[in-house]
Amino acid sequence: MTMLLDRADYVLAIILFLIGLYALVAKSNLIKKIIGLNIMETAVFIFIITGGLARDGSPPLVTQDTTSPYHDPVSQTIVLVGIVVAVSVTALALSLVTRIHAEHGTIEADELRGGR
Amino acid sequence: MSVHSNSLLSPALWAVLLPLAAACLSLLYGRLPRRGRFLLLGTAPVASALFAAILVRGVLAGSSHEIRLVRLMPDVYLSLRVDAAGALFGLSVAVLWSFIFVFSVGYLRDDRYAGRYHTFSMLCLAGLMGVAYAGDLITFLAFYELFSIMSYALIVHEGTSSAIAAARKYIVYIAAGGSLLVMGGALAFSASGAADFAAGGVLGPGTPPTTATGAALLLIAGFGVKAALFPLHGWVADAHPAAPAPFSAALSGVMVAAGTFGIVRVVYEVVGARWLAVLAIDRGLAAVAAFTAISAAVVAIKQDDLKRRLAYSTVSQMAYITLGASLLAPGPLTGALVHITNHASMKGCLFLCAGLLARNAGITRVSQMGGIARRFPVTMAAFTLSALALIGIPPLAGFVSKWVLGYGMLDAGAGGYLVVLLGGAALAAVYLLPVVRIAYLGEPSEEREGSLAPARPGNEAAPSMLAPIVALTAITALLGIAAFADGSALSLARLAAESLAGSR
Amino acid sequence: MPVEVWDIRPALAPMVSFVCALLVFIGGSRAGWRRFWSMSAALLKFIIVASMLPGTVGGVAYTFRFAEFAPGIGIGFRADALGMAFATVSSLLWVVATVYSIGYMKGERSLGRFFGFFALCVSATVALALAENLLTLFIFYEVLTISAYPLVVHDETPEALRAGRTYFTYTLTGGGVILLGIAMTYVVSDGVLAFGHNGIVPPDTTPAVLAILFVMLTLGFGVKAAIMPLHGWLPRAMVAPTPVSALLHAVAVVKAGAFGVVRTVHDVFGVELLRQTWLPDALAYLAAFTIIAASVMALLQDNLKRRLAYSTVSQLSYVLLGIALLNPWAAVAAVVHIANQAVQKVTMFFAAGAIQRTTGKTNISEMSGIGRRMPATMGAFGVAALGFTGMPLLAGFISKWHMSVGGFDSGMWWVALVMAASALLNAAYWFPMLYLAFFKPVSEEPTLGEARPSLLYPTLVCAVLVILLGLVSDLPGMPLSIARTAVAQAFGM
Amino acid sequence: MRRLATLLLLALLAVMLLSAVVELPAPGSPEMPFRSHVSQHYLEQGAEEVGTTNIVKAVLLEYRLFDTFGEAAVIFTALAGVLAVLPPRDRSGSGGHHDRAAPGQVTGYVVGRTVPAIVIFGTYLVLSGHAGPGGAFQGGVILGAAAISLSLGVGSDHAREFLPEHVAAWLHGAAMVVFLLFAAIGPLTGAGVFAYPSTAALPWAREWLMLFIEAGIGAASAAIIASVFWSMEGRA
Amino acid sequence: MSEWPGQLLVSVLALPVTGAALCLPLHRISDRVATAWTLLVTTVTCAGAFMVSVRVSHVGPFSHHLGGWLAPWGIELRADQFGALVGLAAPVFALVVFYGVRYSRHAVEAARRGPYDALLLINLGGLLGFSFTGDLFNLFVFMELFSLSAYALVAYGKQKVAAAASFRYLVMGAFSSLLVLFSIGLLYQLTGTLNMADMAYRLADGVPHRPVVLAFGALALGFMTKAAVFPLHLWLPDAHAAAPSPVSAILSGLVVKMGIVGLIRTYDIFQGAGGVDLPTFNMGLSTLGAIAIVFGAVLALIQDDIKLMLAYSTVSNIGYIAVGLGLFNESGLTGASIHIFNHAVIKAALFLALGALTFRTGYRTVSDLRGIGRRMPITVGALSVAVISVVGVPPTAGFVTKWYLAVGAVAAARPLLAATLVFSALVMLIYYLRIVNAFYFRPAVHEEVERAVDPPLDMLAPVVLLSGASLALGLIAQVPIGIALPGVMRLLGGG
Repeated sequence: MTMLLDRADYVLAIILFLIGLYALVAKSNLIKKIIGLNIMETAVFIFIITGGLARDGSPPLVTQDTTSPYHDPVSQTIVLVGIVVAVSVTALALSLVTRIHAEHGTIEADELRGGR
Repeated sequence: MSVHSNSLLSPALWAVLLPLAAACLSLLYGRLPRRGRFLLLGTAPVASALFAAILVRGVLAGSSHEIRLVRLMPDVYLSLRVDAAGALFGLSVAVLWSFIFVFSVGYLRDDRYAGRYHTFSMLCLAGLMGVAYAGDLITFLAFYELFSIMSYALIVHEGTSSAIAAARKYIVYIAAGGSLLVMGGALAFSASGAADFAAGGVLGPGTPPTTATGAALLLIAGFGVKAALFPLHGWVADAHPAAPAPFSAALSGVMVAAGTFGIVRVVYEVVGARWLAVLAIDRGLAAVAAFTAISAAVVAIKQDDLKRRLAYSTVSQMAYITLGASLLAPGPLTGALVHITNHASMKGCLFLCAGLLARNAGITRVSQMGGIARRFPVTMAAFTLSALALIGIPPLAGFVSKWVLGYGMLDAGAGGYLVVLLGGAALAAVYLLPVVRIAYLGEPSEEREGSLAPARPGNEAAPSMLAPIVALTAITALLGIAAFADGSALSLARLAAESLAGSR
Repeated sequence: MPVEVWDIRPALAPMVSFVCALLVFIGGSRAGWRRFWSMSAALLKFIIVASMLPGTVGGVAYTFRFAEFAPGIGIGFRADALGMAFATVSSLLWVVATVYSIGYMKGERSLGRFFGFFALCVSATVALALAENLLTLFIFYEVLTISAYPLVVHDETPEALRAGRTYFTYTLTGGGVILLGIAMTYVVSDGVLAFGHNGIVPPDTTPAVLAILFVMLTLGFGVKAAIMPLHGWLPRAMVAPTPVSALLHAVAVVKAGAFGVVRTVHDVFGVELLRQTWLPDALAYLAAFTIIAASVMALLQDNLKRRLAYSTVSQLSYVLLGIALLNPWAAVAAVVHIANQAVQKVTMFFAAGAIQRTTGKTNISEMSGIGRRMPATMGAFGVAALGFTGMPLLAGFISKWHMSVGGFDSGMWWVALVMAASALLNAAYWFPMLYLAFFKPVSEEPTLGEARPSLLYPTLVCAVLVILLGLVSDLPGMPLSIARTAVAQAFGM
Repeated sequence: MRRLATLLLLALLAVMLLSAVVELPAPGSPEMPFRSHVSQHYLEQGAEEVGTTNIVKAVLLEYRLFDTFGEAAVIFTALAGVLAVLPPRDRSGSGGHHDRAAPGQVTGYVVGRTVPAIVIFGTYLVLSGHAGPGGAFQGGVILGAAAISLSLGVGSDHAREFLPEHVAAWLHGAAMVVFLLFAAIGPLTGAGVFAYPSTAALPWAREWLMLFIEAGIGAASAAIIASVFWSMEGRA
Repeated sequence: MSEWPGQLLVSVLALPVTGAALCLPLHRISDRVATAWTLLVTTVTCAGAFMVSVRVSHVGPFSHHLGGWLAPWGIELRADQFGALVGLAAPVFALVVFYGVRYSRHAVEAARRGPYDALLLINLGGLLGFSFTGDLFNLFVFMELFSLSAYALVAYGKQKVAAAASFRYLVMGAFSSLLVLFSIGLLYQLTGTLNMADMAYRLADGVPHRPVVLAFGALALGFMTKAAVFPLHLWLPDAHAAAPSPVSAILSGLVVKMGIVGLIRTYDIFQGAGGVDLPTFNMGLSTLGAIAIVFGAVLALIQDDIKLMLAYSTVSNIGYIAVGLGLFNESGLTGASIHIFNHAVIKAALFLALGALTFRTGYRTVSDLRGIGRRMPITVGALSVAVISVVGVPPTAGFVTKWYLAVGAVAAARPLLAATLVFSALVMLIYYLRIVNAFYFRPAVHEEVERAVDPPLDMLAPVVLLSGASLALGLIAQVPIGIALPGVMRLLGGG
């Protein structure tokens, strides 16, 4: 159990990931699916960021006075780009949902599948 | 002694090619001028006869030559070779065919398909001449198959239902026989590596006995179908009555003889006398031949249809030839060979008479022949003469061959078969003489058609039909009387027997 | 072993008719154009193939390779004796068939497509014959299958389409099996697929693998060689127009299958390797069964073309039987029979086509008295029929004779029996037809005349060929001598 | 039934993930393998190689510039996608029958006061990125958010006056155009495509170029965010 | 800086994406200029990519360090053999775009034509970037690029179901991108670097096994979803069927193949990694591939809509490639890699030909398009040739793949697999027979079909060129094989 405790951050990320996945798969409303997707994305970002943080370290602004270890800049870059990607995907998804709603009048995946 | 002349001038080649040419000519039968076409077609058999005669003289003078026409396979050639036996057989075929042709002109005067008849008969002639002068087994088979299959068309010529049935039966037998021959030839070829007629037989001493037996049995059975040996003679009885008269004369005269001739070739020049003796096949063959001779004669007696009776008589006569050949001695072989020629002319004449009677008087059965001698004096005279010759009354041809055969048997130590010979002759008398008796002494039976008005002398039949009958009878007499002259058929036969059976 | 000479001609021959196919496809609508190109391509190809004949007989194998995927496999052509035997016959008959089909198809629809695929088929057949390795053979084998389909369904009737589907199902499944077989060969012989080494499969392969490989290849090719259980498609494909049935189902397509089996036995396995196994005997028994059973089936058919189809099935198994005996004589019989059967069968098909075109009759029962109406056509048919029954001095006799001698030579006496039985059966189903044609008394007078010249002359030419192949079969250029050279190479004599 | 199946699946996934994560060294612990490799180099030499104290900025704009280029492209693709899915209807037609509630007094007042502050802060973030925290995207998004709140507050018709149609069209591509020029400049100054000219040749070039890129990306993202909102607005 | 090949590589990747940005404004100015610009950029990029492939085939793989920073620090672009294969297929993309100009004018209304061209260019950039990068995170970014553009392009389909299909595609795509991102994060933490070669080197020694296996699993699963390997293919049929024909050609031909290239990159990375049991994964992959082949073939059989059938045939062909990868022997891998290229050509020919038919008659089902053969002879002829190649009948490109895979399966002693390979194609061919019959041998039903005539040259030329190529590639197969073989050897050797 102690192993899990000091890796609480990872555990949290995994739980969030699973919640998002559940929403994506089980919910039939398209918007809820997108929300689920976003939760999963945040979970992965948390996983990467916390992996890169140094224990009581400081942000990677190199100024002579700080002695403690820095947080890892590369992880943060990855997440930065990841966030932009997430935003783009969500933007496109929402526009698709808008169009589906305009055309089919419903955004429930089950009805959509039926009304091929 | 054999001269490998490849010259295309050799008479043997022409003897075969000429009828072929005539066959093609007669294809255009319809368009030929009426008068001229018989002369044109007639030249073929007559010319073949002339060529055959030249060859016979050549053989008698001691020269024999071989021609290789075309190479079928690596060591298999289409070759023609004239030896004594071949010359003899060739001559008898050609002569008989000429007379039959003359007869057929009259016989088929108003037949619609005469053209077709002549085509196929010329093809048969070509086949037979080929068989006579074949230089090796393959050529022999080629021509043998040719005339066997072509004669189908002649048997079915009349188009009557019985003709169709007979022809179908005939073709089944022939096809079966043909296959057996091919198998036997292949077996011999595979064992010996060559398929030509070698003096002492092609199968060397080293061949495994089973192969030798197989080849011998297959070949003999193959030819036996045509030679109408006992189990295989079924087709003869139906074919003769159905076929048009001139053809049945040819059929009995020479075509069945071709089968026996085949057996002679195979026995002496393919399997070889030595092997036959070793495997005891010769004795088996002799037994079968003897049995056939007797049984056929017995059956002949009961036949009411004249042609059917003559057919069975052919079967029994042919059996004598096979018997003679199977004794593996020059003596009986000579008798057998000379009997081929004699029988050809005798039986040919008989069938022509039967044909004439059937055509002019509608008489087919012996019972109808009561008192026709008055109406057909010449025909019946010829018929009687030939019948007597067949029975073996000296000095006619039949007696000569039977005498030589019998003497040969004694000489070869197979006296037992003499009984068969004499018994056969007696039976022949039993089934022929009554016909003559009825013809002369019997009163005309009422149920004969009115057409038989009281005989008007002189208009018995067209001269073209009578002439061949008379000629054949003359030949029979000549063969009998001049048998022992030096150029006669007998001397040729003795020469052939010496060359075939002498070398053992 | 023949000397390998680098030469364009083996590749040029198929290329010629491939180009012709393209040209005909493009300009197909104009009859003149179509006729000119088909004829010239057929003639040119025959000349090229014939020009290679002296070389082949002289022991030279012209080779040409291109499009090598990897070392050892790619599209390669090698005109060895066996290939030349098949190629010569196909290209010769193609010239005659082109004339015939021009006459036969006059007035039909979509002829551009017909002649295009017709030329494509021939280019595939010749390429297949001259293939240098198993892969090239398979490639053109499938091209042949595909390009034959439009010809089978040319009439576009539902029945033709059904026949086409059956044709495809059979031949393509066979193709699939062959592909697997070739892949196995490729793996087993690690990369060698070329012919000419008397066997690619290494002698030390385990018997089980050898058996699977042999079964796959022979049955794969067997489908097209119409060996008994797999022959179903051939009779149904008779729905195609007669020139197609004549050429494809008597010469090109079915012979490709038989040729494939010959290549498998001689060049993929090699005779020595097979001698120790039971496999060739099994093939021999199957082939023998097919010969007899197919002939019996032919007896029962009333439709002339279906009877011809079953007779083809039986004749094809001659080739397989000859090869399976692993004996030089029988092998010569097999190879020479490829030519003999082709010529005889094409004559019969042409005659059947002529009869159908002139009198519209297709069933034998309706054909009484046809002989007098069309004497020349029926004469040719008769010659071919006699050839099949093994009448000496005709093509059929040569193969039967060699086969029987081979049979006795290799100790399998029953082979001669099969030959005899097949001859009898052939007689049984051809002679009644001849009787019907010539001798059956027919009431009405013969009204219609002989077939059109463009149909009659090819038939007569083929009939003469049948006689020639029988008579002078031993001249240097003729199939028998090529067959003997091929067998000499295969048996390493 | 479907829910049960998904729950089962998730439980299985959870076990797998947890069992793998357990073996990872604890987060933040110094002996994490990546500490001693690339990021250590960035932290040590990053400042003087790139000339900025913000190492994340250094990585984003110098070491892994191509990723940033990709990133800008991604957001542009998003815009293109949205325009593809919801083509902008001509404003005139749809202006009339908006059923949206007219902007309330309170929101209008609050928005009026706060938007300028947001815009200033956004611009600051875009321009100061290379020194302190912040960066082009963050600034751009904030500007975009300002535009959105404006259109919520005073109605999108007024908000659009700030970003008219034809200007927006060019602005969307700003980032890409900037990168296009940047790639072109490289070969001219002998530095090769997509690379900064060497500091020796042109000492000031690196800062200016970075600033130039920052501005481009900031403007582009702002425009894109705004346009995305506007195209989806009023379409439900 | 590095010599010209590196510059070429960077510009080939940068040009299309930057060029796309200009499409939007240009289209507002004038349609003709924008189309010209798009064609120019596409042609230049594809020519550049083709030259890169040619260089790789002559000289072997080469790389370019962006910004002058050496491998682990900066991003390294690496053009290896598998990338070169995609580069070789770039001209197919150009042909599709060239074909698409007239098609889009007909199918896409003016307002959306700007984004259409932009998305196409970005997609091209994404594809090439994905194939030619040596950096894992950069790979992810380019993956996002071509995925996003693909989702949007699918939405262009005119059918009602297009938007829903695009959404479903987006969700599956996003999920797989997440998996990839998650494994990138994990791998970064395990190895400290993002450069693939460096990562492979570092993974080899002393890294905790279980997380490595998880990273491998996530990465592989992500790429398999992108490649629509059997169980994860649900999104493909609807997406490819709903999209307009040129887009379907690009999706089926190239975009789906990126998943495969990704899988090959995964092999590169986890080659030496301890704890990762490649053989069992391969066994699983080849089995999935076999199921995909049969599944794709069977489902294609029962469709009447030809586009849906072609989509299922893509699933089946991806199955072929998966089998090739799964066999992991020389023949299998060669077969798989050349099929990446062959299938791109063949499938593009099929979709474009079908597009031409729909362009002329508006129909896309077999029963509606009866009798079209006689009226559009060249297009239907090209379609038939392509059909024959996709099934793998000898002289065509498809056969070469089938030959290599069959040999590979036999060499790996898996006869059942070999049999599936061969006979499923037969099942397909028998089915395609139905189409050929319908086109050629059945009378036309609709009068649009009656009136139809071959499309104008600029649509017809690409179709004929592509189907000709599918035939020619059967003969000159050593071009793709020559490129792929060293890569395969490296992959096997490295293993």
